[in-house]
Amino acid sequence: MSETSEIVRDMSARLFADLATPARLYEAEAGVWDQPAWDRVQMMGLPLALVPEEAGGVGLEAADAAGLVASAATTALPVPLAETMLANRLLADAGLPLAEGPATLAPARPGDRFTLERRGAGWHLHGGAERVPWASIAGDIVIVAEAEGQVLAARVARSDVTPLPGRNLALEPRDRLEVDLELPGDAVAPLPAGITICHPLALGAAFRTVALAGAAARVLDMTVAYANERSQFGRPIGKFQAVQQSLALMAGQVAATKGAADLAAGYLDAYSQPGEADPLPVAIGKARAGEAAGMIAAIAHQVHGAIGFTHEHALHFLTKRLWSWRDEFGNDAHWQRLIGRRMAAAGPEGLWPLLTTL
Amino acid sequence: MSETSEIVRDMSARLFADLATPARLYEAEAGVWDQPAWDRVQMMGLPLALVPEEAGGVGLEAADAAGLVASAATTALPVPLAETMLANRLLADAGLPLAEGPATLAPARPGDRFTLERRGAGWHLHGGAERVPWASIAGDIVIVAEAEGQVLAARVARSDVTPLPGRNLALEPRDRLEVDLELPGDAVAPLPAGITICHPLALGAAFRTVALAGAAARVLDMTVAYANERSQFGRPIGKFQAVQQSLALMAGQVAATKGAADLAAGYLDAYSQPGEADPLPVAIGKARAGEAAGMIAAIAHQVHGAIGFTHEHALHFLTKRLWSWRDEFGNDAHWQRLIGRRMAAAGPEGLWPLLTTL
Amino acid sequence: MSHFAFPPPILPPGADDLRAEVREFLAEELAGRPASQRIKSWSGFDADFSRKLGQRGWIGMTWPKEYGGRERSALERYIVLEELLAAGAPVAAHWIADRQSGPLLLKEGTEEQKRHLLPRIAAGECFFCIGMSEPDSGSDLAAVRTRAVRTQDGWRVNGTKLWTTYAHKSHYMILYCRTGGVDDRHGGTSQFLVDLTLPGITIRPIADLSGERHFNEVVFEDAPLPASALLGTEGDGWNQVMGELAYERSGPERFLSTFVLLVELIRALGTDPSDQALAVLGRLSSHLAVLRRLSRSVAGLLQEGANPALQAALVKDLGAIVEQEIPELARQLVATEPMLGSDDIFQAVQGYAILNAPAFSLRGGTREILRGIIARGLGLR
Amino acid sequence: MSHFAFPPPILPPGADDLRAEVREFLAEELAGRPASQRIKSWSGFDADFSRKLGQRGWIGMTWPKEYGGRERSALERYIVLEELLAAGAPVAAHWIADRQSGPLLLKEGTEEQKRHLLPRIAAGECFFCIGMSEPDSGSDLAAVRTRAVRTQDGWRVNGTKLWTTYAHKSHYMILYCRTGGVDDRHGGTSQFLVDLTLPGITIRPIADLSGERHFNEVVFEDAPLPASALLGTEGDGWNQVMGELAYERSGPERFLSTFVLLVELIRALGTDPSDQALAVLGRLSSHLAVLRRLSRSVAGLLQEGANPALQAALVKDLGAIVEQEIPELARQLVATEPMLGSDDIFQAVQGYAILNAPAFSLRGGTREILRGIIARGLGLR
Repeated sequence: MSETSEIVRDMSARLFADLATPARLYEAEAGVWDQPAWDRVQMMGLPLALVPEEAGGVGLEAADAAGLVASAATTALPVPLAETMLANRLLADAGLPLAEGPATLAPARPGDRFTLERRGAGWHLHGGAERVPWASIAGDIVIVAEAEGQVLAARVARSDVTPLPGRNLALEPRDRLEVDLELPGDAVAPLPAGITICHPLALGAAFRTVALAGAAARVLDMTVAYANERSQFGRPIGKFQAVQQSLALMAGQVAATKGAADLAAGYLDAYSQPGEADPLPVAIGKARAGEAAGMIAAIAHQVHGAIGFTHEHALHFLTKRLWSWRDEFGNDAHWQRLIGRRMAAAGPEGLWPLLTTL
Repeated sequence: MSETSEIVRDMSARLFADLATPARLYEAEAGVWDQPAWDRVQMMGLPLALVPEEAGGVGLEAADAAGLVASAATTALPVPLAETMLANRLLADAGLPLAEGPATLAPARPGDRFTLERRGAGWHLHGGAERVPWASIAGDIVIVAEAEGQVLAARVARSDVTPLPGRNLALEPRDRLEVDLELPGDAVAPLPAGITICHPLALGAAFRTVALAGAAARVLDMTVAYANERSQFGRPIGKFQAVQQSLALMAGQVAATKGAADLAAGYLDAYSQPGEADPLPVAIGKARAGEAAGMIAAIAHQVHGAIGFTHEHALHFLTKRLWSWRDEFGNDAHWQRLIGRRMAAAGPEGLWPLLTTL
Repeated sequence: MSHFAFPPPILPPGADDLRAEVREFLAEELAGRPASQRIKSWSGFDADFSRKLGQRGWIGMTWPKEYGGRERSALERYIVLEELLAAGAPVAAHWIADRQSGPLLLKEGTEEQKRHLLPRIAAGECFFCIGMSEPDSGSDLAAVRTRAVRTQDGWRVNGTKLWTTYAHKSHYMILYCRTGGVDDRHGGTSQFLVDLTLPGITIRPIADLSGERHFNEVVFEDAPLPASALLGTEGDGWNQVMGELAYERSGPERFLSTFVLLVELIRALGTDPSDQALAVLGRLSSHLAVLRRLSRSVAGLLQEGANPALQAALVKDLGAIVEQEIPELARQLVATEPMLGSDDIFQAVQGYAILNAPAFSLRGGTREILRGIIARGLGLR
Repeated sequence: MSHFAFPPPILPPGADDLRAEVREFLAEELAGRPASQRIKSWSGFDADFSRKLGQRGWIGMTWPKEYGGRERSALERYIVLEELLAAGAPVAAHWIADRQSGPLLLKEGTEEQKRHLLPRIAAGECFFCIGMSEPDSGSDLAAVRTRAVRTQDGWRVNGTKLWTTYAHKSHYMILYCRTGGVDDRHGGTSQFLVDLTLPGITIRPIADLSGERHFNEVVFEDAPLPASALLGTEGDGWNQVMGELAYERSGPERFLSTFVLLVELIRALGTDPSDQALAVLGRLSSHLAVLRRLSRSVAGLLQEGANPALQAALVKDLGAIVEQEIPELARQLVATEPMLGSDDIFQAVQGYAILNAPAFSLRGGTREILRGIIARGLGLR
């Protein structure tokens, strides 16, 4: 990590912590969009983290950008930082103008598809996607679709579509998008060779994995702190062997999310290399972190007891994100099956060689 | 339970405990057939427990017969008591002569099938079965097959077949049976209406469930006793909260095997009633007890530590049976899928009504 | 051999008729109630529904007729309970009174208390809550600090109770508090029957993580109780509370909390589920069927006057595991992003289940406490 | 924030060549070795194989050349280890010496001890065992009772060591025993380098539950050790032992013990597995890939001289879970009745895995002890 990225990391961490106060998190849950928070995040240039410098971005390495996403996740900051980073990266990859405000990408769910067809000098974009994150807030939505044997990015202004609002369990916007639009020729451009139609799903899954790891680490911290603080039967509950064993188990799962996040974030670098972008590391990361998320949330609530179950205590801001994010951009079962197909195809003799490429 | 059955139960329990000494269990593992033990069991009439009095048997209720099987299982007594009880019951149901010594039944594995065809005054029996328990020891083997729209029992003398020896993890005989035999007309007879071709599998699964419950209860006893006895860090390990929590979890699984055994044993009564013999209670019992068995064995070994891992300590006689029996007469996955099909067929509105018939 | 027995439950005569009658009643009463409401299970509160149940004689069923009961067996009551839960009926209003407070009154109450309250409970018109936990006393009940002090004509109570479910909709609270010295951890406590309309009592609802308000903080500030509010024997609170626990721990509510989700899962899977789905359905059904067997067995033991405390704890522990597993397994089979209030029923039901599942191994004694009780029951020294 | 870091492992230069070289070697050496043998993983003992490995320079790889090492990096050594384990190579003969005894000698040994032993270990010709546990001291190492008493020209040892893996096939034991008072639980212990051919030492193999004889009881009856047998500092045994643990806990042997079964499972499932099988394969692969990442990260930390004790414990705990899960999940997918020595390879491999899996969470510190260490590492007070 360069010195610059260290400065960016530390400043961002402080910024996220300042912005994500309980009061603002409650407001966000009530449906209020935190424009001031977004403005601060944007002022630091974070939405451009993944855009190369020559394209007008910050050009952070994937690992460093992932670090920012993880850091924001530890605070449950209710803005589409990961989505906008990815949308801008897609726009840069396609040579399209970057987004000026919050942005997002679609499709975000396995199986959702859009179709693009040339119409005169422009394009016709058609299709639908469920659970597009922050679509109702984003200024721009980057939609990836196939046409003419290529994978293309289309830049759609949210003002041209009407997302149907939905929420995840953490009450973050997850909206339905129905699109039937004529787009000018310069709103659509091909993505680099080697990128497949699964790319937006893999990108989103990579950053959800990273975010799960961030939230998981924070939940562990909160739970350890609570166990040291809260007394029952005359001593801190962290002195009880049963609680210690549970927290150790939880720490193992948190460690696994760290390893998972590392693997997944690698995709963001790897797909820039020539050759087909292999989503296997993302699949592994998202599957493993998604599996861990539920166990981590369960142990955190078990140790916190009734207090963690209240809306007043901050734990739920994080556990609700663990429960939500594990299902977004493909749940663990989806990615497990994909990994399983790869392993089965590799066969008994190919399993180990495949694992050691990771 | 009648007074007579109580006497039978108590006498049998004492007998099993007397017979199943470590020395004889080691011999049995080495492949020695414990004829003296079998003679004592037979002398008490136990192999005829499930045969109605009018057919020359003891006519115990299913629950009481199951109690004997569970009781023998707690001692790991290496004789085919359950198999002989069931074989004799099948023979009695078909009106065929009872077995004079140890006996068994086949097929014992889902998917294994025999064919019966009439040949003149007699029958031609053909087919194969894997993992038939004690086939190499049994004097008689009762083979169930379909012919002419009926489910029939065929009484085959072991001297007429050559089982290929195999062993389960507890080193009990589990043998391959290839049959291609002419049988006299009076060696084959139909079983009562309502019995399906899955009957031997269900019977075996019912008694394996019962045996799992017996072995599980004994493993819990041994483990609790060991935890109270063994000291580490200056106190009995049973005083450590982590050990207590594990044993509580284990006790829950043991309780589940008890409920499972009760349900499964009910099949032995139920199929005597008019109407189709429904294996659902057996499926539920075997699935649940089979699932519990692995967890029980794992916790027992975890608490016993290295000592439980030695051949000298008696724990393995029981845990190896837990690991073996859970896979016999259909493993939990087999029965779970069967239950699943029934539940799916019942549908959302039929699930609860179906569960409450149990 | 064998530290605990689960004798087979005996089916009461007329069981099938009773079950059919309850099903018919529920089919009518719950006709318009969507699964997203029914998933609330015994957290669903509906005073009207409770009153109708009372009219049918299905509250306080086992109590003596002279107190409004029907003198039916524990296993008949069991049938009614499990039918209510499986259907996702809103039973919260009367649940505590029927399960705990009524039996406690029957056992410990004065004749006046019994005559005054039991018939109203059985009619589904009088609701109770339990004032047990406090800010610094969750699992550690002996650490209660709320205190009742004798006055000339009764008691004066000060302190704070927390996590009091539906206090804001209940008529009475069974208050557990200190009446003796703090040194006597167990001996110095008593139970009181508290009319929640009395002055000096403030009830503040607390939102839970899904935004619902079942919990309350109940603050007592010099709240005056009449002498007749003492329930049972002064100083015997700890023992009385422990006696309630077997009732609280072994019922079908300990494993059916997410049953409505399982039903919706079967609906979502359709008529030809994958092998994986079949195995999961089969596995969960085997757990529920066995739990039901064990739980009915405990009901039978209670009926016979036995003390199946160990068995009840085992049922609750196993039950919480399966209740919590259902949403986790459901998400392996049906890809959904859960959302409260969604039009997609599965999404909505799954959302509710995920958010509420953590409570299943906290309420009524945490998993760790419960396993400690089981360990002692096993004879671990 | 975050109590433990797992920095991404840095791939050593030439890693791919080394890996290819090892694979080629293994393909040849293990050609005739069936999966039923390969499932023994690092319990498989073959002195010839170890000598061949030594000849290739793959034992003691990271040690200084002057002691027979190759001065290669920890991550290069990691590549060799994981390739050996994944292939099910019989590595038990040299495993302990390479992993623990050699590094201990390097750190604590005298120049004479190092010159005498390290080159022979690296050549794959000198095998070690660990004399740690005793009949009354399993997890509680401080309770050892075996005692070495100073004599005129060295030490005299009395006591019994238990569960000493492959003592009967080893040349040396690293003995952990008491040299000081019993009151000083930790301070009064030391380590010795014991030539197992000395008089007064009786080695008795103990069969395990699968009938194999890896374990031993080693009885010391006035066994005379030379003064030069002391390893490290007298009275410093406890600290020396604790220092070994990170080496012992984080290696690929902590999650690959049943890898051969996973390979056979894929073979048994064929080319078109069910959705359920795909999900299980995917899940297990995700666990192994992540564990491998974490474990290599710890190797990198060790290389840098960090003390990743917490991370190592986490890897071992997670690793044991997945090693134990593989046979349990395999049986859900492929119906088999396991049998040792069966001609059906899957049946045989599964049988071995089932019988040996319980040891994975006992050896090298029980799961409970390990989780206690993790809890302390997390800062639980």
